[in-house]
Amino acid sequence: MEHLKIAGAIITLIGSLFVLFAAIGLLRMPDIYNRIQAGTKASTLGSILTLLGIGLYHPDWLLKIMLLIVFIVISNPVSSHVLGRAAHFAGILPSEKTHTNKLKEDTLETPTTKEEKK
Amino acid sequence: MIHVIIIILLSVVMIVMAFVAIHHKNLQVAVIASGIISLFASVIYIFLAAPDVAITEASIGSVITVSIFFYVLNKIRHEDIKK
Amino acid sequence: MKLFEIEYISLIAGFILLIVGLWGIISQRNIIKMIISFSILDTSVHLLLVAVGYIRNRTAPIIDSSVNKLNAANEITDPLPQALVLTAIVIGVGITALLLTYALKLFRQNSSLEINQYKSLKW
Amino acid sequence: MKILRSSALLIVVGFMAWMMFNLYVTYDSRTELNDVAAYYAEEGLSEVGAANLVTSIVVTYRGLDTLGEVTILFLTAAIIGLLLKTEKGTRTTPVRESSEFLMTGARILIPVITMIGVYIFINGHLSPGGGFQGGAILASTFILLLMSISNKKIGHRLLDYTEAISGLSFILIGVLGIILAAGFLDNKIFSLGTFGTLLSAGTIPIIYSLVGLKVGAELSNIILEFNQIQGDEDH
Repeated sequence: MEHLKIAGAIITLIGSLFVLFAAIGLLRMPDIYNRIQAGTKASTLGSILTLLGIGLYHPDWLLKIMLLIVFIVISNPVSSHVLGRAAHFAGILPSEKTHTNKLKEDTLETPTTKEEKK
Repeated sequence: MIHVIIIILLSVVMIVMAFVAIHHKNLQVAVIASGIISLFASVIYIFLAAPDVAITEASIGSVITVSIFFYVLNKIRHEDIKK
Repeated sequence: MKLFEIEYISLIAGFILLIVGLWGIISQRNIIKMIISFSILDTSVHLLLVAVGYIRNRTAPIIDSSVNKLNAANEITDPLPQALVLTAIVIGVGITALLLTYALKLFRQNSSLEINQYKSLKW
Repeated sequence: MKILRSSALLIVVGFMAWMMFNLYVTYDSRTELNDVAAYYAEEGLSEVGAANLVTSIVVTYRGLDTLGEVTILFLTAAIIGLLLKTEKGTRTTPVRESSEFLMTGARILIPVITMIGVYIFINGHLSPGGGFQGGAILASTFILLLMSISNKKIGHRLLDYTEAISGLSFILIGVLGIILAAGFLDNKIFSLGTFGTLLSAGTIPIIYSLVGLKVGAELSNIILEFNQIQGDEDH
């Protein structure tokens, strides 16, 4: 029983480290797209590990925590995708260090930017 | 003791966000700052032994109010561009 | 030590937020800013009410296995302010939505959000 | 003029701050419940039978307040609908289609979040949660729905019927309380049941579910009104 609790505590610590990395990434990255990528990837893994650690610490809650993990795995990428898409259609360009922008031609064909050009 | 430190941190962030919400020129930043105030208040409610109020504040104060604000801001911006 | 208890810290935070919200309402001239200050004031009053209802070392007012049923009055916090705040939050979002609707109507009429532009009720 | 205005503001805010400071200095932390709260804590279990005392106060002891509060929310939604009324078919600017990823994700997420909301307001008398919280979660599901099908118009009819039927049943249950039990909104129409199970506490689960549906429908109505004006021309 004690080993399980220690393992849960260590996994929770690793998860909170990943959330810290996500926060540092949000500060360090140059533009919005890189920030979304850093924040989403690291914080998804961080929250999964934190929840898993809590599930090992209290084994009664493991089923509910599995459901929560499934929910986070579905919902987190969708929200970051919507954020990135909204930023793209609002006309925010990537930073100068980014070399490829395959959506550049796509931008001209959307109705909102057409209207702003008039 | 750790509860006291967490609540002091949350309170300081809430007060700073209140000043940001009032004095920032960009209205969208101000709206997001007021949403952060609601979200952190809901964490404090859990420490004050009020889980019902915490759920309500988290779901209403920081989701529905902010989205209504953004609908109105979007409409105002669109009509501003046309004129 | 009076300062380092969570209900006192919440009270201080609520008071400061209340003063900041009041300052925002009477000093800002943008209508949207005034509505944002109103919602800050709303949150601060909720925080104050819940902090007044808190009693130290007691649990939430839910009677389950962790609370002795016969001695419940000595083990739970005050449920009455929580019930009041619950309805106050839901009414607060309604008031905010109504204020925003009026702001939108005013903007459509005068195409400005500055409160100084609206002089029809001044004498 | 400007100095005069700002100094007047400073005096008002300074007076408020002084009042608040005095309130804080003279405030002593409470150690006992007051009489009303102690009565609820001692007698609430045998009289109402709900484990969550906040629920028993909101639904039964102060049930009339909840009725008035739901009425205020209904009036708010109606006034907003009246003020933001737009003529049909005036939408000119095409709204951007939502992406396929969001649509697929929403198809999975909407039933799950709706289920969580329904769980919260059905279990309102046993665990933290209840009609207002569940209704707010249903309304946030509605935001996700509106985002995922942004290029279609949605009618009000389902929301209006839900709101009307749940509000009417709420009042009917209250009136039944006068006939079958002690008074308006009394919950002892059925027997109280065994404490701690889902079907206990008389009519509290039914009333709170109706409140949840009504609050959810009203908040969704407000959001729908704000969403419908996005693509319309002003007139």
